[in-house]
This record gives sequence, structure tokens and C-alpha cells, in this order.
Amino acid sequence: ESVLTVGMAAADIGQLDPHRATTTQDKPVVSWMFNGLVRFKPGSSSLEELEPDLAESWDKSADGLTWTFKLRKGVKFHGDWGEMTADDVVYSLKRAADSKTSSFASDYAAVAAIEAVDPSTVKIVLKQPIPALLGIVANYHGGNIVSKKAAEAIGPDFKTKPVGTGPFALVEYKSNESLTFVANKAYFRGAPKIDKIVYRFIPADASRDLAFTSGELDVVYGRQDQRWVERFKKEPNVVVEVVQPSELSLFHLNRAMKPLDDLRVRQAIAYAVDSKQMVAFKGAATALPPVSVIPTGYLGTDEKAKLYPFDPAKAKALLAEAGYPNGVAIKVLQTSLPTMLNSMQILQAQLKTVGIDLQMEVVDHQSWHAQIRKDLSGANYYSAARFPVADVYLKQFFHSSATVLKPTAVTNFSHCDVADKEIDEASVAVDPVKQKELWYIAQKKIIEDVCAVPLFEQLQVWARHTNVDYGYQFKGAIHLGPVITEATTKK
Amino acid sequence: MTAALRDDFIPDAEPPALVVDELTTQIRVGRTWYDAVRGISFAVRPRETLALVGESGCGKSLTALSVMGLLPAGVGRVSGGRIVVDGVDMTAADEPTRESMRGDRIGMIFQEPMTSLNPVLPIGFQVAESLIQHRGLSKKAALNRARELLELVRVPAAASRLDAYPHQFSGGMRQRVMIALALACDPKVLIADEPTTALDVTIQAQVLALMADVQKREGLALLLITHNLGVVASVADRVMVMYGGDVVESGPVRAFFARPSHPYSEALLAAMPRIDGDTPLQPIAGQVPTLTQMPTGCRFATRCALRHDRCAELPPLTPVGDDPNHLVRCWARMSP
Amino acid sequence: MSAPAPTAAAPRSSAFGRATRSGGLALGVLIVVASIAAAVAAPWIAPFDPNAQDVLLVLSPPDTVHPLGTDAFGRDVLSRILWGARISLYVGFVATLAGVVIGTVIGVVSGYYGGLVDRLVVAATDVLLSFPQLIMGLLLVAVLGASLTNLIIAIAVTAVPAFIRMARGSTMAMRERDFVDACRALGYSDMRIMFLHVLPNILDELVVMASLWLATAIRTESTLAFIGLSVPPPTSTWGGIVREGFDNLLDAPWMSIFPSLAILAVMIGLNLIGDGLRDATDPRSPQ
Amino acid sequence: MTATPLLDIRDLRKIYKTRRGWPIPKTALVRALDGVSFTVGRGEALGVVGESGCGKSTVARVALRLQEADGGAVQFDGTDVLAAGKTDLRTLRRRMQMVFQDPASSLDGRQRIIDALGEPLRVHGIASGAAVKPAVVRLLDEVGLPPSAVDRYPHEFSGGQRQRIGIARALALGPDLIFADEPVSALDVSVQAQILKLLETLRRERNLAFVFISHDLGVVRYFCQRVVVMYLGRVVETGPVPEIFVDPLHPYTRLLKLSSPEPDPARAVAMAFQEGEPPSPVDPPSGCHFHPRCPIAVDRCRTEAPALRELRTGRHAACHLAT
Amino acid sequence: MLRFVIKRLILAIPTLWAVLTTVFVLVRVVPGDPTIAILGDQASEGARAELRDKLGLSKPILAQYVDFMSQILTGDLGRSLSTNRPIADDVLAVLPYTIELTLAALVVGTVLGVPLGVLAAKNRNGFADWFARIFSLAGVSFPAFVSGILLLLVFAVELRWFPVISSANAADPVERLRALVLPALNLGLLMVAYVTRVTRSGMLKALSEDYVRTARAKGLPYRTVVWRHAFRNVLVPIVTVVGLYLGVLIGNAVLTEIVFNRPGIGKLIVTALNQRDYSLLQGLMVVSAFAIVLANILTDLTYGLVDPRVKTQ
Ligand SMILES: Nc1ncnc2c1ncn2[C@@H]1O[C@H](COP(=O)(O)OP(=O)(O)OP(=O)(O)O)[C@@H](O)[C@H]1O
Ligand SMILES: Nc1ncnc2c1ncn2[C@@H]1O[C@H](COP(=O)(O)OP(=O)(O)OP(=O)(O)O)[C@@H](O)[C@H]1O
Ligand SMILES: [Mg+2]
Ligand SMILES: [Mg+2]
Repeated sequence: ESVLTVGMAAADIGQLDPHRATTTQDKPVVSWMFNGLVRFKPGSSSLEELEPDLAESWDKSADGLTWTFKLRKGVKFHGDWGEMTADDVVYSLKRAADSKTSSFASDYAAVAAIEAVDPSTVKIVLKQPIPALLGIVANYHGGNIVSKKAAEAIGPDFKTKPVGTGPFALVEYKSNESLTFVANKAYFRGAPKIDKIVYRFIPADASRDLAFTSGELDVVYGRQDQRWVERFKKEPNVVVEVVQPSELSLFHLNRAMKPLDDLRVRQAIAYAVDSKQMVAFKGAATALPPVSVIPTGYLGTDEKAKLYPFDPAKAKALLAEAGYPNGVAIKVLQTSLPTMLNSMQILQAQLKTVGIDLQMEVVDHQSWHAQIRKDLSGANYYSAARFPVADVYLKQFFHSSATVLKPTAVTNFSHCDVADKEIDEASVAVDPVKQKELWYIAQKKIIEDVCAVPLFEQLQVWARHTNVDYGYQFKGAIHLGPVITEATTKK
Repeated sequence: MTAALRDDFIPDAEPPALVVDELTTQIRVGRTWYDAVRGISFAVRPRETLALVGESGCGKSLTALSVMGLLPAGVGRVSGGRIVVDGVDMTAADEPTRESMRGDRIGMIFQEPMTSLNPVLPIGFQVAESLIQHRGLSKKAALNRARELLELVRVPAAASRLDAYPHQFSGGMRQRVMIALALACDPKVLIADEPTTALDVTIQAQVLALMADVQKREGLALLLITHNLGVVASVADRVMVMYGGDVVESGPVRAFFARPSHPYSEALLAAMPRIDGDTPLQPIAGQVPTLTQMPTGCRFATRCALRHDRCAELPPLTPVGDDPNHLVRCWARMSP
Repeated sequence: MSAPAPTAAAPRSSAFGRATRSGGLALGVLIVVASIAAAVAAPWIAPFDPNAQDVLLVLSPPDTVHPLGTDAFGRDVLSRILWGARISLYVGFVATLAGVVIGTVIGVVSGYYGGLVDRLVVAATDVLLSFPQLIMGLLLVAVLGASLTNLIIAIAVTAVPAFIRMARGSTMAMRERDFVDACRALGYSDMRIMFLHVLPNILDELVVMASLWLATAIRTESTLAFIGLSVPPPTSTWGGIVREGFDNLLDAPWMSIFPSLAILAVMIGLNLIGDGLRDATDPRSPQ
Repeated sequence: MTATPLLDIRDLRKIYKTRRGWPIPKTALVRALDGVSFTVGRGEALGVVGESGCGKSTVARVALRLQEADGGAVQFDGTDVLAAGKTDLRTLRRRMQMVFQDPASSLDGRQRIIDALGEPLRVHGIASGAAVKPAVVRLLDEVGLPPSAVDRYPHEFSGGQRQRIGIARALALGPDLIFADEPVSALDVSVQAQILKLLETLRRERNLAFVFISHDLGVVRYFCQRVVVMYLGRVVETGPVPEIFVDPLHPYTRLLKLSSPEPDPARAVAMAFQEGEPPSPVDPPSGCHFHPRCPIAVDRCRTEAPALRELRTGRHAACHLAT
Repeated sequence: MLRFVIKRLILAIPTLWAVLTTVFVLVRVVPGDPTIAILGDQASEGARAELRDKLGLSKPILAQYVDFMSQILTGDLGRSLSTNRPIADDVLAVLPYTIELTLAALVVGTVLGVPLGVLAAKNRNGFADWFARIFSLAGVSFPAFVSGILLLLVFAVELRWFPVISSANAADPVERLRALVLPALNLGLLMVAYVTRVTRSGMLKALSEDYVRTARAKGLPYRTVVWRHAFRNVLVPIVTVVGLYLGVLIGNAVLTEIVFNRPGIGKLIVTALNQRDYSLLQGLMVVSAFAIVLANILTDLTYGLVDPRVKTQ
């Protein structure tokens, strides 16, 4: 029996329901259990490299509003939940578009209708053409196809008893401890070579590292840290893989609160931040300088956006101009999560040199999440990866509808509204070139208004023992972790 | 030989079971050692009761502990003299030998009946323990013997009380258990350090009667430490008065009470209120000097009405009148 | 009537004598005083600014310049430990003091009066003690937020029931003593008896326990720091340093080990004081 | 005995509840005082004798309101002590004081003598400020301690000296009556004599009345004019000294006398072994409490508790058989 | 005995009620709610509000309290807000681990602490005394997460005597025991110092008691005097400390559980707190408070075994 043991840096799973799963620890396992109509090529995080998954082929109408997917036949759900049909696909996508059952409903705002044409054909009608429709039916977030029968029968428990079509099926969930998956022998791409996966939650970094070193783990989530990478690169029989996508760390400045309501103060901060030094602290192996206010590599990211250069003198001058020649204090709420707290400490030291005193109030992670959404923080460090289209990032972080305290609020902590027009127009733009242009303008405006200061980007780090072969080149991980497929082997 | 054997008065020459000869015991205060017991000598024969009396702190308990070899380590030490128990020289013996003597040939009863028994062990076992230790008896046999001993000291329903714990016994009963415990291995010498001071008079009478009874029956040599002259008068054969670590007077009970010769002995008797007789009380002025401030000569001199220059020198023990058994240590009371 | 002079006091202040003779108390006091002195003098004796980051020095092992190495931000660990002592000792002292004062007052009153008051107090301490201590601290810091004051409150709250119990027990034992009855017979008010007579007599025991609690409090800070709830950065505390060290334990063990040793030293110091005081207040102790 | 006694205790009852047992504690009732009555006149020393645990201390504690009574009455100079309110009690306490058995534990070890003796003066407004020290020195002088004692702590004194301090403290408020709870039993014979003489002087000079608790008949005989003999929470005999000891009426008094050794080998008490244990107050014997140890007990003693009867003038005993 | 336990349990009800109420109030005062944990950080405010309604979290606090209490009264701990699993299941799944770890740590603490304490008392102020005191303190000075890793580094990674992940092979009893050793040692070290102290001071006191002198007067060898006579009397304070630590260990197990990756009540409480899973947190607090109540009962029962004075009237 070949058992693959994966160590994850978390205390417990977040959500196993694919339409709810958003945390780093949830996403990889969802990818092992579910399929979409199309899929990201294993080992890739690029929207350009989507390939057929449950759908064998697809067409789109000339106006780009109607898409028809031809489904693969004979695909079985895990257990006794029968064959996957168009009904399941329709059910799943509708479920993903409904905010009561899904966290990704907004991704489907442009979808007008989803219908089963026949048991193996699904039609999606759009209100307006969207650039990345394939993206939202891919094996990611809302695109994951669940069993209608199972979801309806299991009800609220579905989040601990998910049923999909993927190469592995969940058999056991021990809270705070592990998830166990067994191979789905009837997987449509063929029976997996790995018999079982044990996904262990080991929140303490050192323990996880030791378990990996001692051979109790085959694959381990790595720390996004230079020293970690170097240490394990030195070990024999270990392969360290640093992969896309990156998470962008942004310092959102609350434009509704003093003193950051003053553009000059915001600009001073932008000038005071030394991204290069940040990257140096984090280590070149895992960190990159930011390119824009959205992560690099997304569809629509302006890779050459004009960011403020590091210029402490200018920062000081601006502060003085704004009426703070002796410096200024900003009260911020900060989560106690060590990695985020650490980055914040570097930022704190950098700002200190120009006389900006970042006064942190450290609270536990949930309190922080709650309080920053109540607009209680003067500025806000937030690090995130999103679906790799500029639209999502821009809408969630910089569109006024996402501003905190509004019912439609998501994560716009800065009360940014300078690029609403461009963002809205871009999302309905039919012409990809025009669309890209709008996105670039949006980024420019946001940067200029300093809604947020980009700090650095951080790549995902995973390590495996050499006897594990994923079956593909692990270069990108849209699921934030390796996809274990039917081809993965352990010798 | 020594002073110890000179005060011999019992005609039949049974050898003494306990001989203490020129015992000096020191106590450490700070870094200095002080003589707390200063060259005292006595002997106790089988069936005989020697009472050691004196005010609190005069060295009675230290004498007893020296004999037992139980002086607190690092604080007390025997610095001179000889202690012979049943023919064994305790001062010369090593610790294992002393261990084997204790509880076997010499037993001791302590003052506090409430705290001298181990609260968490059954009475029967505590009595039996030394039998197991010294006689190698099995636990069962030892307990059997313990029952007999408890019967001997008249613990009612002894058999059913072997499993009882000390807290279930009254003070008087506990003291009787202590007696049984000390008698377990038929010792030759029994030291009782204020065995009844903590008890009520009626219970005191009970315990003393019992001790006397057992002593005569088993032929024990009894060293009874007390400061109650009434008790002495009632149970002792001979009496020895200590003051500040010195023996100041010793003699047969009748002779002593008839003619207390040391000023301290006199004062002691005069300070004791009596049930009958209306002699006025005569308190002794002043206090026992502390160990660190002992006068070099006669230690009672500071409080003595008969004090004169010679008292700066320690007087020897000399017979009172023509009684060779009644000795006193006082320049003023020496026979001319 | 004889009027004997009081005996010139024999070995004076014997409790002090007993305490100093063992040497432990002296050593303990030395260690603790040295720690406090180091904390107070941190601004002058710390070789570096505790918050000065240096990207070139990240996690460099101990050497002559940084005798205890540097941390993940290239900050000097020795300087951070020295500065951290200020917060850690302060938190420990203040939290313990608060716990002792509150717990003692409640405990003395409860033990002195007995009855219904007492039963309510006992019930309340039972409730407090039914919360696992760490969890209690966690909840409290979560409720109040992480700050120096709240940290102190969280630690003090866990100390209160312990001191209530102990003060209550000692007070009840004191009540058995004749001098309390003597005070009552003299018509003193209850307040006077509780706080001018009972309290001074149980103080030594409380001090012993407080010295031990102080050690626990310093350690609790490190535990709360592990869960991320301590004084906000960049302020350094021993617990905070250990915690940051923990993230790099396999790369830079010195970061965790040195502050742990500092905690150990203070613990030893305080325990020696505790034992010394215990020995000193036990009149039966030999020597 | 005077016509209006200073202290009049009538049918005093006190029941202690003790909870013991494991795992479920049971409540046991200890009848510490089971209807105790006696009177004390002005300037009179009344001895209270009896076995350990018979309730001697409890009488004092209840009469001083250190503990609340469960029944009966205590009149002090015409005032009902048991019903006294807070302010009345304060005045009463100035007039009734107590000297404790253990001089070491009855003094606050952390108070200098000046404070130990000065505090009651200050609390009761008898002296304040600079007047305190001379008052304390006077008190010390009265008990035979030098003025230099004021700055010392209790542990720097010997047992006898400490007891003098305890007495001085009791005297501080100028009482009319002192309960002395075994004030000399922790002391050596020679020191004991000093204290007894001191108390005797005070009694005469200040016309102080004493309730003098002791178990030493010799001491009681020396110090007291009348004696109350208690056994297990009840008074079994009362009478004047020395008659009560010369010719005890109750068998328990007789046993007490027999057991008290005299420092005279000629009159050595016959230390005959007395069977019987002092009975437990939790579960007292029926009838006359003394009957299990009584050599002359008859059937009636086992069932009927004898009342205290006046058998001679001024002499009472609670025994069916005494005449 | 049974009556006693039942009686004590009944007496504990007000305590448990107060604990529950306190927890109820505390978790609602803590900022944050479970919706982010459930919906993720991309969920809109509207979606979260909807979920709050669904979970009954927008009801008035008093109504929530009544709901909660009436549910508890039916003996039902309810379901987890985030996983919707019955809380009783989650608790039962980890309870054996917690019990096992706590008891093992208790044994470690006692087995190390008691002899050290006796040794220290016997050689007062000697070398052994100093060694025992400092060694025992070292155990408490290193925070559990540091000492845990050090233990792992030495015994699991270098020597490979024990596994790193304690819950790896829970089915095999031998493996399970092997996995228990290091965590138990790590947690147990926490109490060694205190047990040593209490034993030492208890022994010092006991050794100066009159009954020890009596035992010596019987001619017993010193060893026997120490262990049979003195030590027996120190059992009461030791039991008190050990009983007290039962509660302390339950509360402090969380760090050890995290480092050794063991499931357990402590870790679950922290997770529940982190996810604001109110119902799970409440359920767990009932369980842990109940465990402490049981520990107290057990301690009281043990007194009867070690001290005859307690047992009889
Ligand atoms: N452990 C000790 N440490 C210091 N001094 C001691 C110790 N034991 C006895 N002493 C001193 O030795 C002297 C004699 O003490 P000892 O106990 O023999 O007196 P005692 O006659 O038995 O008195 P008591 O009637 O009070 O029992 C006293 O001055 C006492 O203070
Ligand atoms: N606080 C108390 N709680 C319960 N029982 C008590 C209490 N105080 C005294 N007793 C009991 O009441 C009885 C009488 O006690 P009291 O102290 O009055 O006796 P006593 O005659 O003074 O004895 P002693 O001579 O030993 O001092 C005893 O059996 C005692 O155990
Ligand atoms: Mg003695
Ligand atoms: Mg009494």
C-alpha cells in the first residue's frame, strides 16, 4: 500500500465544501477530490493553460454570451453517488452562484442562466461577455462540480462529507488532526497509483519540519522563508519547490481616517517603504518585489506599473508639508499570526526612520478579521492571492462597493473609490485589449492615490522527498499546493 | 571509680543498666559550641527509678537524647564522657550499633503524646515495628505481640484497636501506647521525658501508675524526667536536680524531700503551691541564664540568696551531712 | 515583687539568622536584584538599540559583537533580552502584586468572617479555578486585547483565586490563635484585627508564595506570547523573544534558549528566595 | 459571696457543631456547656477546675462574647451581656478582660510591646499621642517589667515575662473582672509562683475579680476563694476553698484530689490505676456523666442526671449519693 | 462513596453553570464571529449577515442565552457552528488523548518530583539539594513549546526512539504508548518543580516532627524512618499538589498538543476560539470544567486513602 503523507501548516481544515473552501489548507485537498468542467494543468497556475476536465469540449456563440459544454461520459462520483450528469453540473454551478451556499457567488454575477441541454450537455448564458469564463468553470473555487444527490441528501454535513469526482475521496476527518483520502479506483483518468493520502495538520513549524526530516511526512508545506528553503535544499533526498502564484502583501491605508485622509501622508508612506529591503529580509528565494497593487501574473496586471520609489527624504518632506514635521502616529490593528506580524515589524521599522510611528494593537486573528471589517484600523496589512484575473482583486480590494461597513463589503479597507469607473467598465468590456487598458488605468489611479502600498510578493513553498513524484513539473499551484493526481507516485 | 558509682545505695549489687559518666553535651549557637550539659554522672539499676528534675531548659532532655544518641545532627553533640547501656558503651559505638540498641535495649517515651505517634500508621504496626526490626519477627507475630503489649498497658479491646490510628485515641491512651512501644523489645533501660506533663492530673495518675507497675514487673531501669516534684515524690526512688546543665543535688527521695540542701532545690519546693498546707509561695527571683551567658562557676549564683565570692568557682558534689548517697553542689551547704 | 530584667535577647532576629545562614536566600536575592538592576540599566548597558533591524545580520549566530546572536530581523538578542527584562519583570511584579493584593484582601475577609460571605467567595474561586488557567488567560486577552495592562490583568486574574485560597486558609488558621481572640476581647474593630493583626502574621507565607507566583507569571507571559498575545512589537519581552525564536528554532536555537535561560535564572532566584523565606519562617528548622 | 454578684452566669449552654468524616462529613454536636451556672463577686477569685475538654475555656469565651451562647444568661454588673449591642459590648469589654493560657500565641508576634499595650488605650480613647507611652510604662511597672521593655518584641521575652505582658494588656482597660484561662499552666514552677503572686497582688490592690481556670488544684487552692468543678460541660461541685479540697463531696472532685501528687514522699498519692477514659463530649454518657468512672455509681446514676444541690452552706454538688 | 461522588457532582452544578455563563458572556464580548471562519475572507458583508441570522447569532443576547441553556439542560452539547458536527462526537474523539496525556504527565511529574524532593530534604543545602532544585526548575523555565522541540530534536530526530507526530499510529497500542512518552515528559516537567518543592518542604517539616524522633528511638534505619514515617505524612500535600495540577495540566496541555501534534481538548479549545465556534467552545469548556471538578473529587477521595485522619471520625 502506498500512503502519501502531507504535512500542512494549520490547526485544522477550514472548509471542505469546495464552494466554501478559501484557506490555504483547504484548497489543495479540494483539488484532489473535485473536478471542474476544465482544469488548470497540474503544476500550473496559468489561465492560459486550461485543459478539458469533465467537459470534453466546448463552444461559445459569436457574441460570446452562450457557452455549451459537452460532458465526458461515465464519470462516477465517489462512493455510491452514481454517475456525473449535466444535472450535477447545473446544480453545482447554480450552487456556486448562490451566496447562501457559496463564497464565490460574485464571480458568477455575469451568468444569466445555466441549463442542462441533455444529460451530457450544459449551456451557460451570460448577461455580458466576461474575459475568463473558463476560469470560473475550472476546477477552482466555484467551478468544482459536486454531486447533486449527495449535496441534497447530506445537507449541512456536506462540508465534512464532500462528494466529488476527483482521484481521491475523503474517508475520514479527525478534527485538529488529519484528513484521510483513499484512491478513487474508478477515476475517469485511471486508478491513482497512490492508495491513500494522509493530510496532517501540524501548525507548529518546527514540529512539521522535524516530522518531515524524520521521514514521517513525504510532502510538507514550507515556510515562505529564505532560511527554510536553504536548510532543506541542503538535505539529501529533499526537493524544495518554490511556485506561483504569489501572495501580494498590501498595506491598505484608511483614507477615511486621520491622518491618512491626507494624500501627502499616504504618499509619504509609499516613499518610505523599501520593498527591496523587505524582499531581502524575506529572502530572494521566496519573495519578489511587487509590480503593482495586484499580484504579478494575473490577467490584467500591469507588470510595469509606476510605483513610488524608496525615497525617505521625500517622505519626510511630504510629512512636513502635511503638517507633521515631527512625525505622525498611526494606530493599526494587527493579527497575532506570526508571519504577518513579522512583516509588519519590518514595515514598522522602515516607517519609523521617516518619523511614522506605527502603533500596533495586536489581537487574535479572528478579532482582527472582525475589527478591520468594522473600519477600526488606521491602516491594514493584508496578504492575499485571488483568482488570477485583475478584476477579482480590484473589485474586492479597491472598488467602493467592497468598502468595509457596506452590506456589499468585502475587503476594501482603504475606502478606495478612485477607479470604480474603470473597474466596472473593464468587467463588461468585450475587447480584451480595451479591457486591459482599463485595468491598467485603474491600477495607476489606485497607486497614485495610494489606496494601498504594495510591499512584496511571496511565493508558495513546498518540499517533498525525492521518492515522491507528482507526475508533472510542479511550477505553479493555483490550489496553493501540489495537486495529487492519478499519476502521482511514491517509491 | 567515678562519681557515677559512688552514689550507689541499693544494697544488692545488681550492676546498673545505665551508667552515665561525666557526660558533657554541647549545643551550637551560631558558630560556637556551648556546654549545655556539663559533666553529669549517674547510674540507674534495674527496678530503680531515677527522677531528673529541674526548670525548663536546664538540660534534662539533652541528657536523655545524648543517652539515646538522638541529638539533633549538626546542632548537638556529646563532647565528653561515657554512656554505658546494658554493658555497651554508646559513646564509643558506631551508628549501626546504636541503632540496634535503640528500641531494643533502651527505650524512650516522649513528652508530647499528641505528636509522638505517627498519625498515618496504625497503632498496632507502630508498636510491632521495633519487634520486626530487632527481633526479626514476622509482621503477624509482631502484631500478636503488640496486642499483648497493648493489653499490658491496659488499652481496652486491644485486639480490635491494632488497626486504629493515633487520632482515634485520647491523650492518655496515646501515652500508654508510647509505653507499650518503648517496652516492645523488653529493654533494660527506659527513659521517660516528661511523660505526663501534657496530661490531666487524673490521666497523669493513670499513666504513672501504669509505668511504675510495668517497671517493677519487667525489672526496668527507669530514668524519669520531670519538673513536677509531686510526681517525683510519688514515684521515684532517687532524685537528681539539674540546674543550667549541672547536677546540683542528688539523693534518695526521702532524704531529698526531708532535707533539700541546694538553695535551688529549696526554692523549687517553696515555689510549688500545694493542695493542703498553706505555706506561702516563694517564687525564685530571676531566670535561668541563657546558654550563651552561663556563669562559669556555680550557675545558680546569679539568683542565689547564699551567693558569695567562692561561687565564681564550680563547687564539687559533696555529701550532705553524713549521708553518702545525698550529694549537693554548693559551697555554702558543704559539710565542713 | 521581683522585677527581672528582660533577657538580653539571645541570638537576635532568629528568623533572619536562619534565613541568611543557608546561603540560598542571599544567592536568590542576589540573582533577582541583579536581574532587576540589569533591567533598569538596560538603556545604558545594552550594546545595541533593541529595535535596530539589520538585514545583513539576520539570524547570525553568537559571536563577539553579538554575544547572544541576532534574531530574524537582525536585532541584537542580548540587547533585546536586557530590554525585555524590563517588561517581563514589570509584568511579573505588577501582575503578582495585583493578584496578591486583591486575593489577599478577599481571602482575609472571607476567612475571617466565614459564613455566607465565605461560602460565596469559595464558590467564586471554584469557578475561577475551573477554568484551565491558560485558557482563562487566552480568553481574557482576547476579550481585552493585547496590551501591557491587559496582559497584567490576564495574569493577575489567574493569580487571584490562588491567593484567595491561601490567604483564607492562613486567616482561618490565625483565627484559632489566641491573639485574635485577645484583640476581640479588647474591643478592636474587625477591620483593625484583619488588617493590622491577622494580615501581618500571614504576610510571610504570602510573600513566599508570591515569590513563586512571580516566576509563574513571567512564564505565563511567554506562554501567552506563544499564542501571539503579548505586548505589541517592537517592544521586546522574554516571552516574545522566545516566541520569535520558536519560529526559527531549527535555524537559530540561541534565540529561544538564551531568554529561556534568563527565565530560568530568575526562577531559580525567586525559588531560592521562596525556600529561604520558608526556611526562615519555620522556627523548627534545624541550625 | 456578695448579695449582688459582679458576674452571674445562669444555665449557660453552648453547642459546637463539628463536621467530620470522609467522604461525606457528618455533623456532630459537641455539648461544650450543658447548663452551667455560677456567680462571681467583686474582688473574688473563683477557680474553675476540670478535665481537659470539659468546657472551662468555653465558659470564658462565651461570657466574653468571643463566641455566641446557645442558651442561658450572663449578667455582668446588672447588664445582660448576651443581649448587648455593639456599643454596650465595647463598654463591657473595658470591664471584662481575659488572660490566655499560652502567652506566646496570645500576643501578636509582630507588635512591639508599646503597641501591644498602647493599642487598646488608643482604641478606647483612654490615652493618645504622647500620653500613651507613660501609660504603658505604668502598666509594665504594675506587672513588674522595666520601662525598657516597651521597644521589644514578644519573642524577646521569656515565657513568664510574656505572661506578664498578657496580664498588663488585660489590665490596660481597667477591668473589674478578668477571666484567666490557665494563665500559669505553660510556665515553670518558679515562674508560675511569680505570676501567681502578681495576680494575687493585683486582685487585692485593684479589687479585681477573677475567674481563674486551671486544672492544677494546688494553684487553685493557693489563689482562689471559691471553686467550681466542671465535668463534661456541667458543674458537678462548687464550694469555698479550702473545704472543697479537704472534704470533696463529689466523687470526681475526690478523684481529682487523689490524683494530684504532693511534693512529699510521706504523703505520696497512691498512684492506683484508675480504669476509664474521659468520655467524649460528642457522645456523653447518659445520666450522670461521671458514672462510667465513678467507683460508687449506682443504677440511678446511669439514667438520671443529678441536679446541683446545696449540701452544706455555700457548698453544692451534683451527685445522687453525696450527702 | 458513590453517594459522595453524586453529592459532589450535584454541588458542582452551580459552579458549572457559572463557568458556562462566564464563557457564554466572554465569547460574545470577544470581537469577531464565526462567519469569516465559515465563509472565508472573500465573503461579502451581506452573506455574513445572512449566515449570522441562520446561526441565530443576531438574536438578542438573552434569547441566545436561553436557547443555549435550555439545550444544555437537555444534555445536548449541540453542534459545531463551523463543521456542524455534534460537539459530543468531537469531544469524545479527543477526550481519550487528553486523559491519556494528562494522566501520563501526572505520573511523570510525580515520579520525577517526589524523589527529587525527598533527596533534597535529606541532604538539605547539600549538593543533592541544589541539584534537585535547579533541575526541577529548568523544567518550568523553558516554555513548553521550546522544551518540546528540544525533546523532539534529541529523542525523535536524532535518536529516533519516538515518533515526531504523536498521533501517527493511534491504532497500535505499543505505538500509541511510544507516542505518549515525549509529550507526557514535556507536560510533566511543568509540575516537577512544584512537586519537588512541596515534597522538600513537607519532608523537612516531617523530619523534624516528634514521631520521627520516636521512630528513630525505635532503632529503625534512617532510610526506613525517611520513607515509612516521614514520607507517608507528606503524601497529603503531595496529593493536593498533584490534584491541583490535574487542572493545571488540562489547561496547559494545549502547547504540548500543538508541538507534538496530538489531538486534545486544549487544542480544540484554541481552534474553537480561533474560529469563534461558540457552540464548540462552550461545549469544550463544560467538559474541561467538569474534568476539573472530577479532579477535585478524586483528590478529596484520595485524601481518605493517604491520611487516616480524614477517613475516620
Ligand atoms: N535543637 C536545639 N537547638 C538549640 N538549642 C537547643 C536545642 N535543644 C536544646 N537546646 C538548648 O539546650 C538547653 C537545654 O535544653 P533541654 O531541652 O535539654 O532542656 P530541658 O531541661 O529538657 O527543658 P524542658 O523542661 O523545657 O524540656 C536549653 O538552653 C536549650 O535552649
Ligand atoms: N471551636 C470549636 N469547635 C468545635 N468544638 C469545640 C470548639 N472549641 C471547643 N470545642 C469542644 O468543646 C469542648 C470544650 O472545650 P473547651 O476548650 O472549653 O475545654 P477546656 O475545658 O478549656 O479544655 P482544656 O483544658 O483542654 O483547655 C471540647 O470537647 C472541645 O473539643
Ligand atoms: Mg525537655
Ligand atoms: Mg481550655
